[in-house]
Amino acid sequence: MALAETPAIAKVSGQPFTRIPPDLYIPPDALEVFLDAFEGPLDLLLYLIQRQNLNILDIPIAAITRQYMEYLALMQELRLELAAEYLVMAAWLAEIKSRWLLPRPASAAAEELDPRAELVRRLQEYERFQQAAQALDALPRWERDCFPASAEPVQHDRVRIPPPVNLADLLEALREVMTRAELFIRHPIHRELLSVRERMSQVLEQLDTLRFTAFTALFRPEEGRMGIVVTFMAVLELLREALLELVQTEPFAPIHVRRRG
Amino acid sequence: MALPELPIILEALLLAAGEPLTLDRLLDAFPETERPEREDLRAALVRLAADYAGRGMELVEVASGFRLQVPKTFAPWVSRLSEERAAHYSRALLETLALIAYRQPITRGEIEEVRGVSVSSSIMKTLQDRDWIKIIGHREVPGRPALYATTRMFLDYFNLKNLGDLPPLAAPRDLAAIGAALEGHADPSGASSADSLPQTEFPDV
Amino acid sequence: MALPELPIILEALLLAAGEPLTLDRLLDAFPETERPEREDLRAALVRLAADYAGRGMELVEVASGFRLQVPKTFAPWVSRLSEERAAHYSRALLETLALIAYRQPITRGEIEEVRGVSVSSSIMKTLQDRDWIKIIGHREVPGRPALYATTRMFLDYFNLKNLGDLPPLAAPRDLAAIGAALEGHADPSGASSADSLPQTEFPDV
Repeated sequence: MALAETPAIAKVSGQPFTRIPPDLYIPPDALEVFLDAFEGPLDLLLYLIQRQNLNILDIPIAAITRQYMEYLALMQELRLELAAEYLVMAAWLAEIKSRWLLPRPASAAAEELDPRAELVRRLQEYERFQQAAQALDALPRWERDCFPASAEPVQHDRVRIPPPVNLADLLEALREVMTRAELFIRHPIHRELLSVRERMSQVLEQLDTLRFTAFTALFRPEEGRMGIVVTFMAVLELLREALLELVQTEPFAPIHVRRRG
Repeated sequence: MALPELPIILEALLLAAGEPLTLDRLLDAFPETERPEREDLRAALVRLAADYAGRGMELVEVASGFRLQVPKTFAPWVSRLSEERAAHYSRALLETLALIAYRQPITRGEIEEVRGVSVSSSIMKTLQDRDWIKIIGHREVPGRPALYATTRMFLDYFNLKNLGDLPPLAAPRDLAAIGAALEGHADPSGASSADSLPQTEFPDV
Repeated sequence: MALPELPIILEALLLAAGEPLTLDRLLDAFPETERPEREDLRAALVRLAADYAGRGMELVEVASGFRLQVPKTFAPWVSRLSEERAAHYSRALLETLALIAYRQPITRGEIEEVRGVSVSSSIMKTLQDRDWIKIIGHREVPGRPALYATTRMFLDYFNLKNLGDLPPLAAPRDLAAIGAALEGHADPSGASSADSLPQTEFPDV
C-alpha cells in the first residue's frame, strides 16, 4: 500500500499537522499522506476500506461516506486541488446512503438491487487493476531487474548481404529502360538530295500567271516519298511567301494552282 | 580444429547480438550447407539455458526472440555499477498500463471509467515514447477515440513472451454474484469471507 | 538464499557492463562492508577466465580493464549475424544488369546510350563483386572498351540453365505482360519457350 510505506512526517505544507479528524482510521504517521497522491475517489475509497480490513462486499456505507466526506474536507482545508471526480463521488455516496437508510417496502426488496451494488462493482473492478498494476510492477523489468548480457565480438567485420533480386524485377527494369530509350531514338536526318529551295524554284518555273495548273501535276511519283514531301513543302513555302495561289471550286474538287502576278 | 558445439555457437551469437534473436535469425547465422534443423536449434537452446543455472546470466525467451540477460539476483551489484537509476513509474502510469495490457484494445475513456479519474496526457505520452503502447485503430463511435494496445517492446521489457504470460488478473464477479453476496450479508459485522478477496490470487508483491 | 559466489557476481557485472571494467570499478560494485580484497578479486577473475575455456566467451584484460568478448573462433557465425542486408538495388543497377543480360556482349558506352545517362562505376563494381557480370573481351574500336557479359553465377542465381531461358523479349510494350506472366511461374526455368537468344528479338533502337 503506497500510503503505509510513507515515512512518518506529520507535516503538511511545512506546517506540523496536529488535528486529525476523529473518525479517520489513519495512523498519524500516515498523514504526510500526500492526500494528493490518491489516484482518485475510487482509490481513496479503497484505501478507507482496506485500512479497516473491511470486505468490499460489506461496505458500511454510512461510516464510509462519513469518512470520505471528512477526507474531502481535510483536502479542501489543505487547499489540495480537488478533482471534480471527488465531488461526484461524494454526491453518489450520499445518494446511496440515503437510499440504504430508507426503509424499503417488503415487496420491492426482492427485485431492487442493493443500492451499493454499482459502487461495489466499480470498486472491485478498480481494485483488480490496482493489483494488476502492482503485479506488473513486480515483474522482472528490463534495465531495472535484469540487464542485457553481452560480450563484444572480437572481429568487427561487417559483411553485407547483397539484396535479393528476382527475374520479374529485372524484366521490369528492362521494360522501363527500353520504354525510355524509345523516347531517345534518333531520327537520322540525311542530307536531302533535293532541297526545298531548289524545288520552290522548279515549281515556280512550271507555273504561269494566267493559266491554272492541276495541283497533282506538280508531283512526280518517280521521285518517291521524299520527293513528294519536298515538293509539298516547297508549295507550302511558296504559299507562305504569297508567290502562288491555290484554287478549289467546290469541296473535293481538284485543286489548281497558279502563279501570282 | 573441431567445430564448436551447437549450444556454444548459440551462446556466442546471443552474447554478440546484445538483442533478442529469433530462431530464424539464429538459423541465418549458419551457412546454408551447415544450417541445423529447427528442432536441433531449440534443443540446443534448452541445453544452454540449463547450463546457466547458478551463473551470472540466463537465457530467456521474450516476444522478440531469445536473449541472454543478467538475472534479477545480481541487480544489487549491477545497479551499483552504473550511476543511472532505473526509472520509477507512478501508480497512475502502471494502472493505466495494466488496463491497456489486460483490456486491449481500449480507449482512453474506457481507462478513465475504470480508474475513476481522467488519464493525464503526459502518461499516455510517456507510454508511447517508451514504445510500450501504440494506437492500433479507432472505435467507430462518435469522436472515433483511439484504441490503444501494448507493443512487442512492452513484452520484451517486462520479460514476457506473449500477453498470456501476464500475471493472471483476478476474476471479475458478475453483478448477480455481488448482489447475492450482499443479500447474504445483511449484517455488516458478520463473518466476511476475507479469502474471497481477489488480491489473494496474486503473488506477494 | 545464499549469496552468489564471487566469480559469478563478476561474471554478471562484466556481462552487464558491456565495456571493460577496471579492478576499482569492479570493487565499487560491492557495498563497502562486503567489498572483497583485491587479491581475492584477481583470483576470482582468474578462475572465471578458466571457466570459459571452450565456451562462447572469453575473459581478457585490455588496457582499460577486464572484459568479456566473443572469441575470434566464432567470427564466421557472428559476422553472418551482423550482416547488413542492403534494402534494394537501385533501378539504375537493375537496368544495367538487364541490358547486359539481354544485349551481351555490350560495352559500357552502349549501355549508356540506351539508358540515356552515364553508368556509375560503383554499379559496374557491385555487379562484378557479386559475380554476376564479367569482362569477356574488348571491342576493337578506338579506346578498346570492355565487353561485358553475364556469368554462370548470374544464371544460377536466377535459376536459369542458359541465356535462352531468359524470358523472350518481343517488344518493350510486351514486357509488362511477360512480367505478369512470370509472377505466375513458380519455376522460371520450366516454361522457356524461346530457343533463340532473346536479344535477336529486340527492336532496333
